Amino acid sequence: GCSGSGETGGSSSGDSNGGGGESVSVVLKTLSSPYWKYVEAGAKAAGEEFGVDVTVVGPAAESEVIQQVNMLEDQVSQSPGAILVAPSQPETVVPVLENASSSGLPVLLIDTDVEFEGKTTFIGTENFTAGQEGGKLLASMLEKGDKVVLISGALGNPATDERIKGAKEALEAAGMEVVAEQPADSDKAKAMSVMENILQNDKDIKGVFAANDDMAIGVLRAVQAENLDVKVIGTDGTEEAVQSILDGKLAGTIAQSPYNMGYQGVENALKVMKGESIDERIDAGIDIITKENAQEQLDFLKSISE
Amino acid sequence: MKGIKKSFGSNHVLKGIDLDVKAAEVHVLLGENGAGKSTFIKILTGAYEKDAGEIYWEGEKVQLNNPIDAMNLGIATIYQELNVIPELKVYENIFLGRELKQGGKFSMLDRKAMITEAKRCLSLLGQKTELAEMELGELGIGQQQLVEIAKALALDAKLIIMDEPTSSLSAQEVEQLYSCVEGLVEKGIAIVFISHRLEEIKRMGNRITILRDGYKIDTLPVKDTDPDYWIELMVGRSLDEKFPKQSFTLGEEGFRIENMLVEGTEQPVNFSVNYGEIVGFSGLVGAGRTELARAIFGADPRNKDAKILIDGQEVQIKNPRDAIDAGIAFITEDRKSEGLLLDQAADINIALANMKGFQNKAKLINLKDIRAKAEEYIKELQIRPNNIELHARNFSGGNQQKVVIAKWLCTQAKVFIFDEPTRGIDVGAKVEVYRLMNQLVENGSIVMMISSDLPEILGMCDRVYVMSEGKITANLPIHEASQERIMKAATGG
Amino acid sequence: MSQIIVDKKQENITEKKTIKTYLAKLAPLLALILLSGILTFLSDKFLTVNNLMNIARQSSINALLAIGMLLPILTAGIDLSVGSILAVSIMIMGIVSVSMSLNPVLGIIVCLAVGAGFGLLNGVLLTKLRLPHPFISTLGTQFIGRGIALLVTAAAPIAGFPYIIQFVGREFVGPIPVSFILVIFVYVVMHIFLTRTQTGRYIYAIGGNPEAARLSGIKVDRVLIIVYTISGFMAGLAGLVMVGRVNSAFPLAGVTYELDAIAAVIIGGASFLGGVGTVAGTLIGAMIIAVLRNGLNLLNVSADSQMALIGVVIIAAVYVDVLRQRKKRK
Amino acid sequence: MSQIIVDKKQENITEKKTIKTYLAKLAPLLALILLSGILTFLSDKFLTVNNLMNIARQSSINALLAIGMLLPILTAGIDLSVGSILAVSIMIMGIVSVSMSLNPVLGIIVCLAVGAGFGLLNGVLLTKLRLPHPFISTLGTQFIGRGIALLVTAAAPIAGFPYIIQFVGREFVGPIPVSFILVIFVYVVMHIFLTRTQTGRYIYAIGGNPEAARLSGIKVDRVLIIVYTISGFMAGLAGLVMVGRVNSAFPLAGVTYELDAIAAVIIGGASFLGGVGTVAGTLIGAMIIAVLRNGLNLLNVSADSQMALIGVVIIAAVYVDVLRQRKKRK
Ligand SMILES: Nc1ncnc2c1ncn2[C@@H]1O[C@H](COP(=O)(O)OP(=O)(O)OP(=O)(O)O)[C@@H](O)[C@H]1O
Ligand SMILES: Nc1ncnc2c1ncn2[C@@H]1O[C@H](COP(=O)(O)OP(=O)(O)OP(=O)(O)O)[C@@H](O)[C@H]1O
Ligand SMILES: [Mg+2]
Ligand SMILES: [Mg+2]
Repeated sequence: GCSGSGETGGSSSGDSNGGGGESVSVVLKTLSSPYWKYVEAGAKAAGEEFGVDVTVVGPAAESEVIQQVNMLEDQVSQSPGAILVAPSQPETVVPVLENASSSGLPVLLIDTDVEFEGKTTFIGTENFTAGQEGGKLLASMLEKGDKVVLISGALGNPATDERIKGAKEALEAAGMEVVAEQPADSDKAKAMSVMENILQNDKDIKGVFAANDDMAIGVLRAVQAENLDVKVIGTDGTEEAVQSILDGKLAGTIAQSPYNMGYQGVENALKVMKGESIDERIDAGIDIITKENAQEQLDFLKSISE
Repeated sequence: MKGIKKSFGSNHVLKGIDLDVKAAEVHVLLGENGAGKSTFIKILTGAYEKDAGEIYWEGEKVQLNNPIDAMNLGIATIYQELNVIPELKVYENIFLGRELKQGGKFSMLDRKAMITEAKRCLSLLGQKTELAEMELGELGIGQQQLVEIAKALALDAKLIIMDEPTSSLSAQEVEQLYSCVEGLVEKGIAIVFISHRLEEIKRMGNRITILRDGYKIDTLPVKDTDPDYWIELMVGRSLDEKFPKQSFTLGEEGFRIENMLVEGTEQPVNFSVNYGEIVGFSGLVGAGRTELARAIFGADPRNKDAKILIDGQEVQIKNPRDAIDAGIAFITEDRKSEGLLLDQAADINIALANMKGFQNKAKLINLKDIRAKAEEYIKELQIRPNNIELHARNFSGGNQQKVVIAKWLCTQAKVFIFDEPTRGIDVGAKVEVYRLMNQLVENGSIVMMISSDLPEILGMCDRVYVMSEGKITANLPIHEASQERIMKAATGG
Repeated sequence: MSQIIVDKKQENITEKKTIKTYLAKLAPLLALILLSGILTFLSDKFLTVNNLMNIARQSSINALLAIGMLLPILTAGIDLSVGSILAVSIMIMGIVSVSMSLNPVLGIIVCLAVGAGFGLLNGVLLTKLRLPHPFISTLGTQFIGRGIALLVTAAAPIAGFPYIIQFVGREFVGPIPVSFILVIFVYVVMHIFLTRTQTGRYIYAIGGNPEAARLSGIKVDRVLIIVYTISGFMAGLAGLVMVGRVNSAFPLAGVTYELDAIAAVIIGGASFLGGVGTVAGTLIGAMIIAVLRNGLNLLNVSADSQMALIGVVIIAAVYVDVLRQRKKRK
Repeated sequence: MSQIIVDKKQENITEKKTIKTYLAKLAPLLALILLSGILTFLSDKFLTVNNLMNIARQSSINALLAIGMLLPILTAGIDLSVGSILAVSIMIMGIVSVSMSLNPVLGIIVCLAVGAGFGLLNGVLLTKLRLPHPFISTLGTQFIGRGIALLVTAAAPIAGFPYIIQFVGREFVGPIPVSFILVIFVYVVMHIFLTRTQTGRYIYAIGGNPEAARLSGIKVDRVLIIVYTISGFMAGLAGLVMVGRVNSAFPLAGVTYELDAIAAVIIGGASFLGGVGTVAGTLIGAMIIAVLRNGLNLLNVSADSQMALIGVVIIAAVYVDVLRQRKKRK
């Protein structure tokens, strides 16, 4: 289920009506992962529905933090009607956003929040909360005292770090024993290797929480190879993960409704541009996806990626 | 210097050498390739650490740990291998390591002063002063050598060491160097001079020290002794003749070049070589002999209408591979940059141009054959040490040259183009190379020799082409050739 | 008399040489043994058949990339694009064999061909455009490859590969992973290629002295193109193993893998200046890295100290080699 | 008579030389002008004071890293650790001036000192341990630096720096960003350093022929240590600018920045083989990269196509230089 990447670039601004007013600029952490593609899809859908130019940009990788700030500056200097931002390193965008909002540009944050003067709203769910939910979900499948493992992303990535923190708190609160916490750089193959190694130490592991779905799937491969019954929970709710849940492999994933974030972001930006007032905090909601609701989610994902 | 010893691993190169140099003398070091001359002077300049021995300077014992110590004492050195920085200007090369500054230690460089001084040194060597501000890499190898000499002159040293400074110079520049050295000696400066050219030793040297296998054999006054005696001391036996010229009956024409344009000239070059003769190419540095050879060999681009004929058949040569396949061997003049894989074993170096010849049916290379072949050449050319696994870098200059020659012998070529084949090799080895040329001619090969060493041209060739500015200005049978006639043609007249 | 002296000297050198040769082959192995010793001491799980097979399997992707990387490094070059090439290869294989459901064998061929094709591009850019250093051409294709990998499916991963494609990365023969058998096979072939074929020797020659190589009749450009093509091919092959391991292709696969591959080659005793390096050394280099990462996981070393430790081990492993060489020279 | 012939030839060469020199300086500039022309044509936003100042500001971090990187490259080396050094420097500055609330000026000094200190470490590892190539020592410190940056605050970012620290990266003099003024100042100083001081010339000499440099009495090790220390110092300075721009320090700052810095230096006409490269060229190289990224953003080119395009432009920019050099040689 993949199409329509080419038009990402050409969608706006080329036809020189980027004169402001009627356009919304969206700056994401990256556009190189399915999760952010869903956000993009949501934003574009809203743009089409409300008849407004939506420009979605993002660096090639989440680690390109300053590149994101540059993109933000470049977008701001094109004076759009409103700007939506999902900051990779929250604090880094503050100076630019303060400048932008002080010159009257509405600034909406999505996915990841940060405090600054003149913020319009935040739409999303805290990563910490998502991690907590994941931890709770995992704990609910296990028994007190069971051994669990945490697989983090590249250390220093605030999104995955926060998820791990949340999950750890929830798991420990539920009386689970965290026997290992290792990074796998959000890389499927690395996650698999890391899990294989952890299993060398201890075959008695009952559950794993991974800070994103790619790593969860890598972990799952390692577990399956050993024919162990380990519950693996991921985060993000990608199509691949949902499919795996449906197949009875992955135990669950925490989806942060990326599509909704994009959609609601543009929707609310337009409201602000029209002078309507909106809430300072809009919860995009979390979907806890398990075997029960996986089919539904899969259908939804397929519908939006077409 | 007293009792200097040095070994590389278990290779004992210097086994206790004493040497004293007086002010205002030219002290010559003579020895076979690999005798340890360069190693010895590198210890003297602090470039190598010595294993044992003492060094005295003006009566006092000194410790030389690095080249700076030696420079501070007033020892300037021209190493055997060119030690210049191609990316820097000529004047910067001349002052490298002891730049002139406008003020104190951390002040800016005084470029003007350096350029002025550099020009003075260059003109001492009879060179155009404009050279000073050119990038060194744009000069030919001979001119680069002259810059090295200028560098030593600029140091105002009390002792100047010259390790084969003349090996890449032609007669004219060598003359300049002689008069320059004479001037230095008059000023009371001591010179240590290493050369394999006996006639220049005779002409310039005051005393001569002969080394053999890491031992000092003797120190003699130059005036009262005979070069043949030096050779005897040096190689341990007497050498019958320096140029073992053999004459063969002149055969048919085997190699012919038509309409070859050397870059930068309009007049095409035509020449031919017959079986049974050795044909020399003489000329000044930069006359275009190397360029001509490279163009023939397909190493440089050349004009389209040039023709190369072997045995009357035209051969198409677009690159060195074609040339080798057509049976041409080109023994390049700069063994380090164009000839050797310095960090690979001698046997691989020898086999390199003829890997195909060592393939078995499965297209795999037979390493044993390579080793056997290499052993054969090492014996035949008396390469020392006779270790085929030694990396090319660790052979002395002359033995490196022999490895390069072995490489080309290995291709079983028909046409041999030697470019300065005896550059930097000792008298004994030279004779071996000459014998080898004789043998090649005898066995039906075509032999051409580019050389800046006039005695060698006169002594070994049957015919000589003289080049000037990319053109052939004379074609002389050897009985008509003389130093004067060749020089006249070489300078364009 | 002098003749006798000379002979003795030479005998001596030859003798020394054989010991040297053994030592030289032992060098990176020393670092590996040292590291393994430490880990055996620290974790009783380390020296088990199971774990060793684990390491064998985990090292295979990097081992394949590293043996490809050895070639450019032998020619005094580098290939920064292997990670990206891996990604494009598997994404296109995914499109062919999953999205388009074509024959899986065709998929494998496409994967290897795309890898080799990108490598060929690297070689052609370097030699035909006469770019000054492969750092530039391969940095360029690193970006281009990654861009294409992202473009072809709009950044979506592809899962559900047929068994035949997964076979190499997934299956075992007895306790031994097929991927490791593949690695050994590839290494043996490459060893023969580099030491016993004309092109192989030419690769060393070009690294040692490109001008001398050219004047010895070696078609330098042709050999360089072969070198980068093989490197790209190995990236495709590593991709095949990766897909087998994780049963999916994703466009960010292989990010920064070039660094691990380069580290393996250099730890294995090769030189950036070209002409020096062996196949066996490279294998040991790849094993050192795999053992290190395995050990860090076994010991549950905290994530933040892992980075620093890897850095220290890279330097230490190369330093062991430096020390040995220095001793040899004494 | 022969004297005259020689004279003529040399005059010719000298004359050719001056034209060459001008051409050489024009080369990367040509690529920059070409690129800017295309962008002006494609986007009316490009050639505005506002946007140009944007570019000036955005280029400054990479420009500082690149001028530091120029020095190792001039010596035929490389510094892969600059991104990590940047990260450690700013994290420790954060701890000093935010967490511990010490004097902000002290914070700045610490930031630069940490940068220079890590550079010094690179130099010492390279020269004293005699590691075979700076690729290894700086790859090692890349990991070590990143590890330490992650360790010091357990991977947490630090925000809320005092104004004095933010000043350079944030403020303007008229429309001109202070960071760009700093860049110009640093470049002028480095130009003088490299062309007019002894150490500066030694850097070129070592790159050209290290053995000759040593035999000419240059203390090669000392110069190399200076080179890597300056490179580290520049990373610290770039960190200071970054903190000013984003008012925060985070441990993953500067990941892969070394590639942009290297690209800038090479696009600017320097050679990996050492001895060749200029300060002006490096500035132009850094500007080309900044203009390119800015242009792609202005044109809303998608991230994946951006990647591919950047790859193409890197190759093209260097190729322009190659073409020019080829013409020069004719
Ligand atoms: N770095 C080294 N490592 C090992 N052996 C070396 C090294 N340098 C020189 N040698 C050996 O030392 C011996 C003496 O070499 P040296 O260069 O001093 O000879 P030379 O008398 O200058 O000869 P030539 O006339 O050919 O220049 C040779 O056998 C050479 O192989
Ligand atoms: N690398 C170089 N760069 C620029 N000019 C060069 C270079 N090498 C040689 N030249 C010039 O090319 C011309 C021809 O040189 P060539 O080497 O062919 O002369 P030659 O007759 O072989 O002299 P030699 O006695 O030095 O071998 C000379 O003017 C020389 O200065
Ligand atoms: Mg010598
Ligand atoms: Mg010549």
